[in-house]
Amino acid sequence: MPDQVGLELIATALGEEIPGSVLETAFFRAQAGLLIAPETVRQVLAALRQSHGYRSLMSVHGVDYYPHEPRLGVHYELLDMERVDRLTVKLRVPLDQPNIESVTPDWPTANHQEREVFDMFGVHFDGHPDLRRILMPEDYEGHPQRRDFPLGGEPVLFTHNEVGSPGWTR
Amino acid sequence: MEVIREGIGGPQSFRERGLLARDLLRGDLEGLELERLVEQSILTTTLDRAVDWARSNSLFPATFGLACCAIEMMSIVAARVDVARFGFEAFRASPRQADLLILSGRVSIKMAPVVRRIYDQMLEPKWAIAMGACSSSMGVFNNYAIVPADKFMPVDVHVPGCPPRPEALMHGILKLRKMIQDDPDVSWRERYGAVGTEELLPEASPTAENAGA
Amino acid sequence: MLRSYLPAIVFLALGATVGGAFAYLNTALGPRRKIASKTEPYECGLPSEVKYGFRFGISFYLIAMLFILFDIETIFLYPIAAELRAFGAFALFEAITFVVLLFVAFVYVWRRGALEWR
Amino acid sequence: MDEVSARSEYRKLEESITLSPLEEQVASQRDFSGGTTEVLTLNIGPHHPATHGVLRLLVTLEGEVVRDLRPIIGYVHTGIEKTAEDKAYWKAIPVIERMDYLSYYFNALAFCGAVETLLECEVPKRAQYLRVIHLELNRIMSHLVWLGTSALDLGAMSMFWYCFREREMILDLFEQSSGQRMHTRYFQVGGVIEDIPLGFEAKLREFMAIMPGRVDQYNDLLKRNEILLQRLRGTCPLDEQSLLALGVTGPLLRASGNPWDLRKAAPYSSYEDFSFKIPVGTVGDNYDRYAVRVAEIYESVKIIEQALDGLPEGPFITEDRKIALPPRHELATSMEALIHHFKLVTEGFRVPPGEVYYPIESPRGELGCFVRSDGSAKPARVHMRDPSFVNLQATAAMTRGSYIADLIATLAMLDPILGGIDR
Repeated sequence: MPDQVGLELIATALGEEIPGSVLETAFFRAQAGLLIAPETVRQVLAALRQSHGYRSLMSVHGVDYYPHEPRLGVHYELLDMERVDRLTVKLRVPLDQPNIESVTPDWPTANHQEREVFDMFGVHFDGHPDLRRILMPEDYEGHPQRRDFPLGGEPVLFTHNEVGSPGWTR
Repeated sequence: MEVIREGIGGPQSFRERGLLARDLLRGDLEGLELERLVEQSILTTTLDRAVDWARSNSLFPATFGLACCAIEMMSIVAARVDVARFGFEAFRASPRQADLLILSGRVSIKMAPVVRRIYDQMLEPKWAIAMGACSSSMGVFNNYAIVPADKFMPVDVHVPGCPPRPEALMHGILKLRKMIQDDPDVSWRERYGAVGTEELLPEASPTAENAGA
Repeated sequence: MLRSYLPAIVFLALGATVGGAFAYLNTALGPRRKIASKTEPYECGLPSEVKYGFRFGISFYLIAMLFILFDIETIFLYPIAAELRAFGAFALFEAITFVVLLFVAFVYVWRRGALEWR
Repeated sequence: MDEVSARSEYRKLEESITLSPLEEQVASQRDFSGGTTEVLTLNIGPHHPATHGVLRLLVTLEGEVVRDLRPIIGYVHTGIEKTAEDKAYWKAIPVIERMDYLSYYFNALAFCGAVETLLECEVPKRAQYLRVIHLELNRIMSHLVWLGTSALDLGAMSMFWYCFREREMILDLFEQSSGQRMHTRYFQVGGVIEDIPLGFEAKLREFMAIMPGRVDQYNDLLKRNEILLQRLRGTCPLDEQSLLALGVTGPLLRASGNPWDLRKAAPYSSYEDFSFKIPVGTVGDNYDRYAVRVAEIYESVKIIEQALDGLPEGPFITEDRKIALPPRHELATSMEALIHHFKLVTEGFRVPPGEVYYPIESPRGELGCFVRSDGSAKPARVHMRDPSFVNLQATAAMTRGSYIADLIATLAMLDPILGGIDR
């Protein structure tokens, strides 16, 4: 894991290379996190690959920070196999215009994972080869993993909410 | 159906019965003893019971491995809980050659029409076992993505457990086998009194006539 | 003349009646339910998109023909093998030339590359 | 989408396939066919014996040759990540264990590891060793089920019965230590629920003595089996660079020569105490993927032996009563234990707010659990980076231009678990 100082070095280097990209750095439980501006995601990831050696993108996943704004977050887990180093690049996108640039052209592994984030959270990835729903049926309305989407399922029948005997007892 | 061979007062030892059979074949056995021997060794049944006896002992399950219960379903074919002892080990891949659908796993809303179509494409007479808590009643995942099997197809046996032990599934299959032998023609709704779950076939006439299993 | 064929005729008649009876009983006794999706082709549980006038590649036909050719060859060997002692050495040489002839055909087909799948 | 648009959608897919130009075919191989073959789009669909679960492959075929392949998943999507957000931390473990239903101990460890990092709770040494023993037993069981079903796909029927016979022995051990065959809920946040019973060690040593011999029997049956060699050797290779670009990890990556294994690279749960080797392939075709997994079973047996020999004494769960339930006998005497017990059982422990990504090495690759907590007793977001989900993207690259039989063999060697893919 890049330690506190290493993270700051990376942040400043990125700040000069792509002005205005790094908004915040978080070093929590010995894991380095980098909050970046949403529109610069492709350049930041390309820069991290070229100059800082993070050659593998392990995971792309979405997070819904419901009460706080901007609400929809996307995390990119980067990994450097030589130095066994991990870095999380995070970005936050508001609900009304959830468009960010897709990184699939540079990182083919993000193809299905971005489709899952689109399917579950509604973050739209421009430039994705075929952005369709991956887990839910094609014609499903709503994005299930948002915090305000109801969990669904049937109410479990207990004595207090059972309306008459449901007819199983013959 | 248990065949109870009540002991008639006649000779009991194997040797004597062998001699009696020899006399019968030679044709010098008459009267009461002949009556008794014939009564003892011939089974009378109806056509239905004979057909059901054959059907229930040769169910061909359709491999329908959805999720974790599929692994336990696979292990009933393995050596320890051998389903071949009862003649059910011929797991057929296509619904055309199967007459028992073991729904092993959780049925998601995207998979429900597929399960229904495969159940329709199975030839009559067909039965369905909902294996595990997820296909019987949404089990651990009471959420937006799971559909219990009863909502879209008639199920004969529900095997509880998550995943049920292979012995539990075996017990479910044997319970279904007994059910087939007892009274198969009554459709499963009358048999369980499941009022209100009549099956509305999309293509069949819209009146809620009872389409038997 | 007819008498010598009687067993064969009886055998054929019996086979036909028993086969026909089973087929008829099956449709007569078995329960039946007309559902549209039952008659549609089975494509792993999804509505099938394959159109009817579909033209398969020639390779399928080629492989099928070669299989039938060499399969018939083995069928001819059975009667010889069954009664070889009765037929004597002549039948053995007959069978060998038969197999060698077909082997030449096999080598030709093999060199022409019809066995590799395209 | 109704019938008409579905049909046209397939046609558009087919136009994108360029037929292998006929002239080149005729010139190079004295082609027999002469005619043009039509492209067939077919569903190797959700209900298919060779897809190891409800995976649907939209395959565009030209005769027997796979031209294009599009995996369509979601047929066993159970919304586990959403359900986990609605449960207390330690109640979410049974739900999370049912994600990748062949390696349930790994799901539990990834989640518990993430929560323990959030809580900064130190897991006692004995619990770490017990976890390693059960993890490696689960890895052997997962590889056995893979070997049984894959050999079945390739025609070696008897392997299925051999592998499931060994699997039953492992499940007996799981049942002895935790009471349940699958989804055992044996890992607790902070350690393990119960210490191993008395007869467990003897039975485990007996299993360890038998297992390498059994794997030798599998190798005698399969390693020089001409049919299997023809089906696996040289089929559907994929080089290391495109595997890394596709984010593939686990035995698939190691088969192509890259020895990336988190147990060695970033040791967790005291894996650094054990010495074991990482089997690595060379070419990266189906045979290497098969050989790497079978060799891993030997290594897992070695790890279990070392872990069992070096099993330290001490508590099997953390002493911190805010996280772990107090033992029963204490409830009768001390008041604090009763209060802790009540607090844990009713509301569960609260986790300081933060986000953690905890990666471990599951039998199929890197399994990382991302947990975000907002300070309450329920996780705000749980995401499982499933190795099969990412590895599945490599099937199209592997099988383009190969026969259908090779596609089936590649699917078997890919070892996808649809529960983990669809979560």
